[in-house]
Amino acid sequence: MKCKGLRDDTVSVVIGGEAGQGISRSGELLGKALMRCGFHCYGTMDYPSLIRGGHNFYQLRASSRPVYSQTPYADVLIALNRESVGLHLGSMNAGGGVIHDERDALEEGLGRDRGINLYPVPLTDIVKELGGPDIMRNTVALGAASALIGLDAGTLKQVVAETFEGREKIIKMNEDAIQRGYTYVAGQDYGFGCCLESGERPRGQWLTGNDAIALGAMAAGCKFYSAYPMTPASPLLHYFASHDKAGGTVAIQTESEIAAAMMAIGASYAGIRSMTGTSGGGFSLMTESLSLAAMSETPLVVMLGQRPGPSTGLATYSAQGDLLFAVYGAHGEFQRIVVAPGDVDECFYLAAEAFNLAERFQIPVILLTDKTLVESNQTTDAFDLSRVSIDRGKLVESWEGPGEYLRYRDDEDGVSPRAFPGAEGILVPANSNEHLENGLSTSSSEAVAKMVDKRFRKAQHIRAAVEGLQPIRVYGDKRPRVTLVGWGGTKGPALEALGMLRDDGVKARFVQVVFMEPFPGGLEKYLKGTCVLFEDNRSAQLGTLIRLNTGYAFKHVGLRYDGRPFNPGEIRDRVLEVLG
Amino acid sequence: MKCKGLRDDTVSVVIGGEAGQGISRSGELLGKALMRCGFHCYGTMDYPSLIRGGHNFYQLRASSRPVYSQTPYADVLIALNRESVGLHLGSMNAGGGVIHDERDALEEGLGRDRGINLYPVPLTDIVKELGGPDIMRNTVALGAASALIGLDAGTLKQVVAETFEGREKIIKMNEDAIQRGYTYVAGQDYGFGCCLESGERPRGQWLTGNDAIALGAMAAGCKFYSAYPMTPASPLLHYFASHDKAGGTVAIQTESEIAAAMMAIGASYAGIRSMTGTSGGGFSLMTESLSLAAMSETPLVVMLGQRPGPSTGLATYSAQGDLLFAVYGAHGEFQRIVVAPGDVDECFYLAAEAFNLAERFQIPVILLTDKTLVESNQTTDAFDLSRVSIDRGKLVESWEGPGEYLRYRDDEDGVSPRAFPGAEGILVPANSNEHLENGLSTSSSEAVAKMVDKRFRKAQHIRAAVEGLQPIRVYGDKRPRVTLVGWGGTKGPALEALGMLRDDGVKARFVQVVFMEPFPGGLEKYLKGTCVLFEDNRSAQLGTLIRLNTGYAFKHVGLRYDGRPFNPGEIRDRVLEVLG
Amino acid sequence: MSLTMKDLDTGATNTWCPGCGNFAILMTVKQALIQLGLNPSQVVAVSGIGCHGKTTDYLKVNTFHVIHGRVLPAATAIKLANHGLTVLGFAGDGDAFNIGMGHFPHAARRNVNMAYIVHDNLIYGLTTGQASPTSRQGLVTKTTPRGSAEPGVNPLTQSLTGGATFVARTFAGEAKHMTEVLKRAITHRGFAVVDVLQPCVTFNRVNTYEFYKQRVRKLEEEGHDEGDFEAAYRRAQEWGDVIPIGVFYVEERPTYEDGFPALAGGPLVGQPLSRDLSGLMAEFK
Amino acid sequence: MSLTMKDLDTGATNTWCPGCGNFAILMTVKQALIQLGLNPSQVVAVSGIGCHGKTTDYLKVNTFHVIHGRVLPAATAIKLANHGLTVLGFAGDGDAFNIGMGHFPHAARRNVNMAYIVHDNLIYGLTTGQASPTSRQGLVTKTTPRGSAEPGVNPLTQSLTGGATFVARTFAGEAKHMTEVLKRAITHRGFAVVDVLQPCVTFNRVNTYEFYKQRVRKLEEEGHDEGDFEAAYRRAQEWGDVIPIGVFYVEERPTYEDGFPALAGGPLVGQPLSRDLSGLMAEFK
Ligand SMILES: Cc1ncc(C[n+]2csc(CCOP(=O)(O)OP(=O)(O)O)c2C)c(N)n1
Ligand SMILES: Cc1ncc(C[n+]2csc(CCOP(=O)(O)OP(=O)(O)O)c2C)c(N)n1
Ligand code: SF4
Ligand code: SF4
Ligand SMILES: [Mg+2]
Ligand SMILES: [Mg+2]
Repeated sequence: MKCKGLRDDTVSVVIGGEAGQGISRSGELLGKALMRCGFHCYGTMDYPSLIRGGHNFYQLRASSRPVYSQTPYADVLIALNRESVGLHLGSMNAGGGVIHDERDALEEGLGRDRGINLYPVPLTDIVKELGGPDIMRNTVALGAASALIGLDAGTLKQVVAETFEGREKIIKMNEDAIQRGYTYVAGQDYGFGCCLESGERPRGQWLTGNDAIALGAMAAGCKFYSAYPMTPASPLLHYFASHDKAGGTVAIQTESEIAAAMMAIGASYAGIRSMTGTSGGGFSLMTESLSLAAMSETPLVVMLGQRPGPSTGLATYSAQGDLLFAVYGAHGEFQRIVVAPGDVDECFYLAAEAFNLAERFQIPVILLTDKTLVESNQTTDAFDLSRVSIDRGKLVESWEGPGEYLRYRDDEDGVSPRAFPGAEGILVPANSNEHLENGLSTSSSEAVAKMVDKRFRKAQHIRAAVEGLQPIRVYGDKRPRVTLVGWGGTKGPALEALGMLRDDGVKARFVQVVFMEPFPGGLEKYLKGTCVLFEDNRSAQLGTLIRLNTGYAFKHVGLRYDGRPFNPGEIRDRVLEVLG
Repeated sequence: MKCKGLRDDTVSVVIGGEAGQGISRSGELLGKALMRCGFHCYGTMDYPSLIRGGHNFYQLRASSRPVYSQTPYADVLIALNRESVGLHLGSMNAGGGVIHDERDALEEGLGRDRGINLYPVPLTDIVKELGGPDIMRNTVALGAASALIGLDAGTLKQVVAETFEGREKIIKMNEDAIQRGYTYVAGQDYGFGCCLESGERPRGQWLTGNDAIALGAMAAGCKFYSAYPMTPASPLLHYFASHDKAGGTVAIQTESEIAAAMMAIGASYAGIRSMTGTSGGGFSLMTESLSLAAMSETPLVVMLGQRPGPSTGLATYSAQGDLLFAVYGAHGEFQRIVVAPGDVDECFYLAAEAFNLAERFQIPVILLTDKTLVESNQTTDAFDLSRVSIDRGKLVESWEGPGEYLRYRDDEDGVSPRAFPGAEGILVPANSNEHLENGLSTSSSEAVAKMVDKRFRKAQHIRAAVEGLQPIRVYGDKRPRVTLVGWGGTKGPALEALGMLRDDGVKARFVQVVFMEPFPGGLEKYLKGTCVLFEDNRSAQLGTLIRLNTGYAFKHVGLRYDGRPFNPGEIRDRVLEVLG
Repeated sequence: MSLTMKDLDTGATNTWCPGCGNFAILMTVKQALIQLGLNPSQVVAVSGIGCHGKTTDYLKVNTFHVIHGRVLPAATAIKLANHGLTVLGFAGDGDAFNIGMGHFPHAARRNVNMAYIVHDNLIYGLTTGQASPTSRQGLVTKTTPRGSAEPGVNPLTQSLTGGATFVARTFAGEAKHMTEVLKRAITHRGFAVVDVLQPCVTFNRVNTYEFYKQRVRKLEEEGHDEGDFEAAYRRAQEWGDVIPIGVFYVEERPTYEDGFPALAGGPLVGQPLSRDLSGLMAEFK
Repeated sequence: MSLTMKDLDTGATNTWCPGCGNFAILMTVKQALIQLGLNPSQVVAVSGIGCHGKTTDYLKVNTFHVIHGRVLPAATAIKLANHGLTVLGFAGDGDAFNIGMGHFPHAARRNVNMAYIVHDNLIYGLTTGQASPTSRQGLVTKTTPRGSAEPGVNPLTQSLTGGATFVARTFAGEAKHMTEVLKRAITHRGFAVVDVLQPCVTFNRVNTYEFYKQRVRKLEEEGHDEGDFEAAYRRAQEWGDVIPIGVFYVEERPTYEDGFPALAGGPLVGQPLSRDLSGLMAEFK
């Protein structure tokens, strides 16, 4: 397996065009084909909040070593319209090539000064000849790009065929489209500078953070997903809706986020592992229910996919601006867990674990993600299902006594025996009012304080559980000159930056905070020497939590708050700047 | 003016009975009468969430010096039912007296061992004779109590007459009831140990925190109050609804808290000073709108009256558990002000100021209170209206240019010129999406970052404004041995505790944090020596903010989280315990 | 061994005002459960916040006292999670038609298989007497000092328009009528709305027992056709000297749970958590 | 000098899909404003979130692009704050009848004096094609892979039941009809609902221009009596080979602003902020 890009050891393909041209689909197919050929890939989509027109682009990077993020550079540009050429030419690597529709008749020699070559392909004409729909232009372009970068057309064809499974005519047409594009470029012998040589062992899987969370939930036995559509969480709903038969699950598009949260709580009360997902605006609407889950001690898992706010903000972009809201949102005081995965693996394993935590402690667990993480594709090894175990905590199925069943029994660890309605001989109360051990409402001073204390006694056990889950993860050099700190979707570019810094001769490490609440102990020991905090927000919210929990105040930060994820180079540059 | 209680320089009257017996009304009338006679008073009501029955009690304290809170002790108990005697006898001061219905036929000598005297009064019989409704028993009892503590019956009669203004028959009946109760007791010459001698200068006013906030809003020119009923904020809605004609205001009981917040925002956009009010559960529902106010830069004032959570919790009790939620609640990052008054004066002046702050900075301002503060009555000097000024900030009424009107102009101070729809030649946009200076939606990287920066540039000006409003207030000894720290409704008992500590020979001061966000500078200088933090919550949330902002971690705290306010004695005891 | 009233009593002290219509509702609900021979452990009662919401403190079945206005989504999910259970929702008029209004037509069109019992006192009880969405025009309350200006929400026409498959009204002063209506609602397969005229003796001095006694007329005594939507809608609009009570409309339609393949094999809660994921994982390979 | 279409154009690049029914709605709204001779500075447009919501980016009047589902409370307050303004609300079907449903019957019964224009494409457009509450049974979407199971919400019967005083439906493929209906809605004194059948050419492949062209029938050509509630309700239920469009129902009733004494003297926004507080303060003395 070999991979040589024009700039480094990755090959980067950008597919640009209008919304509605099937750009995201194309990028995902190409990535899957590359994975099948043994490459590590990362793919992400940049799109504004509109359905047709505008400018979208997908960036795909492939390499023989793991890739964790996008970069601003492209070796190959697949330009599905003229505009894309203008927008992306400036960030192409020298030696790069633009595959575009012959019909666009680009100005001769465009980009030549920067060593960029134009590779016109009769995209429209081929589609016309094949009698396919306009959108098939991108399939032709994919074939052309494969030829350019040395990717085997057969794999691509097979991936496409699987996607259209059962629709033979469409499959045939697409295969032809790929072949035509491939042949057209292969015949030209452009002598393109990128080189990809397939490896033996195909990668395990190619999926988004949302996909991984959905699978993690399935693995954990989640059987109920209720949500109201909201970018970037909608794909979770689509996944559950389209896999309800296969997964044996109930998926509901609710009338609002309030209903979504309340349904998840209702299902959980009735004994089902359930989940809801949303973004910041929807999470705002869920906070009252979150508080109910806490008071009634009903387990609840919420996926909060961040995007830039406040308010509607930038609906289709990325941010990390809801951290403190996730930690402190909702009225009253209660225990919760906020966990922020940083790649697709963590999305899977932590989503699965979220259900155990929610049930063991009978509390809400918030899976805090961001658009970059949940909507971007990554290759990774097949998930290891043996690493997923199911622990439902203190469940009782029948009641021997002593006395009547006490749903809110004042147990030493703060966690009371949980039963489900329908169990013979047990009646299960749940109450939003403060209550006695038997669930009946109370306002007695002593009973109230006792119940508050009971719930708070969970804290130490939750903390212990979290500490056992590697809440802080460290990557890179053991004796670093500089420590990078970050979380969530910033992990990918930070890891890429570590490699760049290594090449620059700078020993660096990246400290990822995975659990935000309860805040893990021991971070202090990494906050030595020069430290730089990177977050996709304006006010360095992880910095706030770190200051609060360790007393450490960052002198150096790198913040991005225009809705775009960091580029690894920006992180590297900022680190070098700090190092002086 | 003189006031001698059985225990100290205050006279404490408890009125106990069932919900529906008019207990709160009685307490307030008695307090008003005492105020008219020149006394300082404090009155608070303890009641569970039910309408009839159960046990309610009102505690009224009066003195010739200011009183700031309830205590657990009573000199006089007006027991409107038997149960009240049992419940309150144990906390009566030696020498105290119980006024009760003769018909209750209490066991002879009850309480005599503790020096308590029973004063039976034919409450029911008198009411029957007068032909009044059952609820008039408490009026008879008020007359009886007046005689006992030496209060002039005339003042009480007048207060009652004003309350029933226009309903002559009812007035007459109540006056008779008072007189009969008064005469009955005065005739017995009990030689009761309390002594109240009216002073010359009557106090200014007797009102609750809610009353003061309503007046503050009125003084500030608030003309629109939209809310959904929720304890303890409902009285604000009742006030606005019943004074809409007199105040020239619009009051709306909305269909939900979401509608309440959205209406307040709509009115504000249209140029009206508006307000909404709620408690934690309703505030949860408002967070999405809060974020809209921030993004659209629409001024918004929200009164958040805290009660114990999570969830429905203890609907009619008090807490300070929503502080961090008020500071960090709602998605996305934005500037806000959270201000927590601690007595009725602060309720008035800070409510009025909230409107200036909201309009000057075009941000949400949260007036954070608690049940104890907003539902308890206090006497205070008449509000000084000359201290209330109206500053609407950067308003424009017409547009000269240059160029077209830019609602979100990138001004140096971050605050853009605000206009109202209807102004000739100006079209006013407001947008929940990220936007350009002219208000049109954008997702351009540069435009987004620029607009985020614009809004964040307000921060320093907000901070400066807050620093000018005495965000930290210090009471008590200048060279203290111990510093008490607290906020909101805890101020009253803390101030009382200062007095007790002085009597104990302990020099102490109380540091009140009034503004929570932005957190005021300079608190460090008070956090020297022994400091004890008092909060009505379980997790010392002000402590969290202090740690975050100053690095100071409290070694000593006093927390109460059973829904009841602190008693001054508890604070004193905790301080003495800490001092060892 | 058959159930008694006492078996359904939690022992909690009842804090409703003496004379409140809620007592009769609670009693008839218990009677209905007994007469239907239901096992309390197979019944779930979900209640909102308000005086009505205390029902779950007094009724000894499985209970979830949720938050204000959210009975329906919680109850919907409980039913889907375990459709073997009998699900009862108890809501107030404010709970159901103000803050909870957003859920109502959706539960109706989904035909969620449950009984939704609205304690309709035309007022906010627990928050001490503000106007409710069903308050009639002119009702003086703490928030409508000059009388409520808007026409009230009509729970029945809302139910009909929303698509409820069982629409009824009864009166807390008519225990037998109420029991019969509740029994039918509970056994109806689909979304059954029962609007109960419930006098609030403390805050609503207009819509009293007397008020209703003089006005209620039983549909079943007037030859009403329960299958006739138009007639149901017409009669549901009546509110004056005559206030019809009874079952206005009944329809059979697939229920919400019928649409989920995962439920075909029995209640979701009974199915094992672990499953073979290979098929799902293969999609990403 | 009279207004032109261009004057009402903000200059923002329009990002609706080519062929989207929203273009026609935008155009006819502009035409209606022009034909009514309204001054843009006296008009406020409030929009929700969705494709429809972009209307406020394209219509040069005062605008408030609020959050999803919250057009009505914002618009209600704007009207009360300054009842001299003409207030238009633009909502999507999801915006209006899912997340925003809780506000709808209340705006209707209050008879808020505004026009509420629902861009009813029977689908979620902006979020790329999920079912909407008005999606017809059987519509296959991203969230209903086997077709939508529930009957859709009917905006017209909901409006009638809620108490709207002007209830109409029009079709984005009939520009003239739409303009006339919109003009009447805008000038109607009270809550005017206009349900616009708006083809979403990208995600709803069933309810297309063709679909509607074959089915719409104009009520005004069929002798419909706008004052007849029952007839309106009956015709509003029709959805099959015939889909009636036009004005279903009109009623005169006091509007919401009529009930507030503070507005009697003119718009609230024009009244001075300071006032004599002595009367209010005296109550506490
Ligand atoms: C989110 C929220 N808002 C407000 C409240 C306060 N609240 C409690 S009950 C109630 C209304 C009671 O009226 P209704 O639903 O008719 O019930 P009733 O008391 O009349 O039975 C309100 C507003 C609350 N608990 N939660
Ligand atoms: C609270 C909240 N939840 C979800 C969303 C995401 N969202 C944006 S538009 C939309 C629905 C669009 O459907 P519709 O209202 O019918 O408008 P259309 O796009 O079809 O015009 C949703 C769910 C949001 N913006 N806010
Ligand atoms: S306030 Fe009304 S509804 Fe509530 S318990 Fe009393 S009588 Fe019943
Ligand atoms: S997605 Fe549908 S509604 Fe949205 S712009 Fe495109 S065609 Fe119009
Ligand atoms: Mg009610
Ligand atoms: Mg739509």
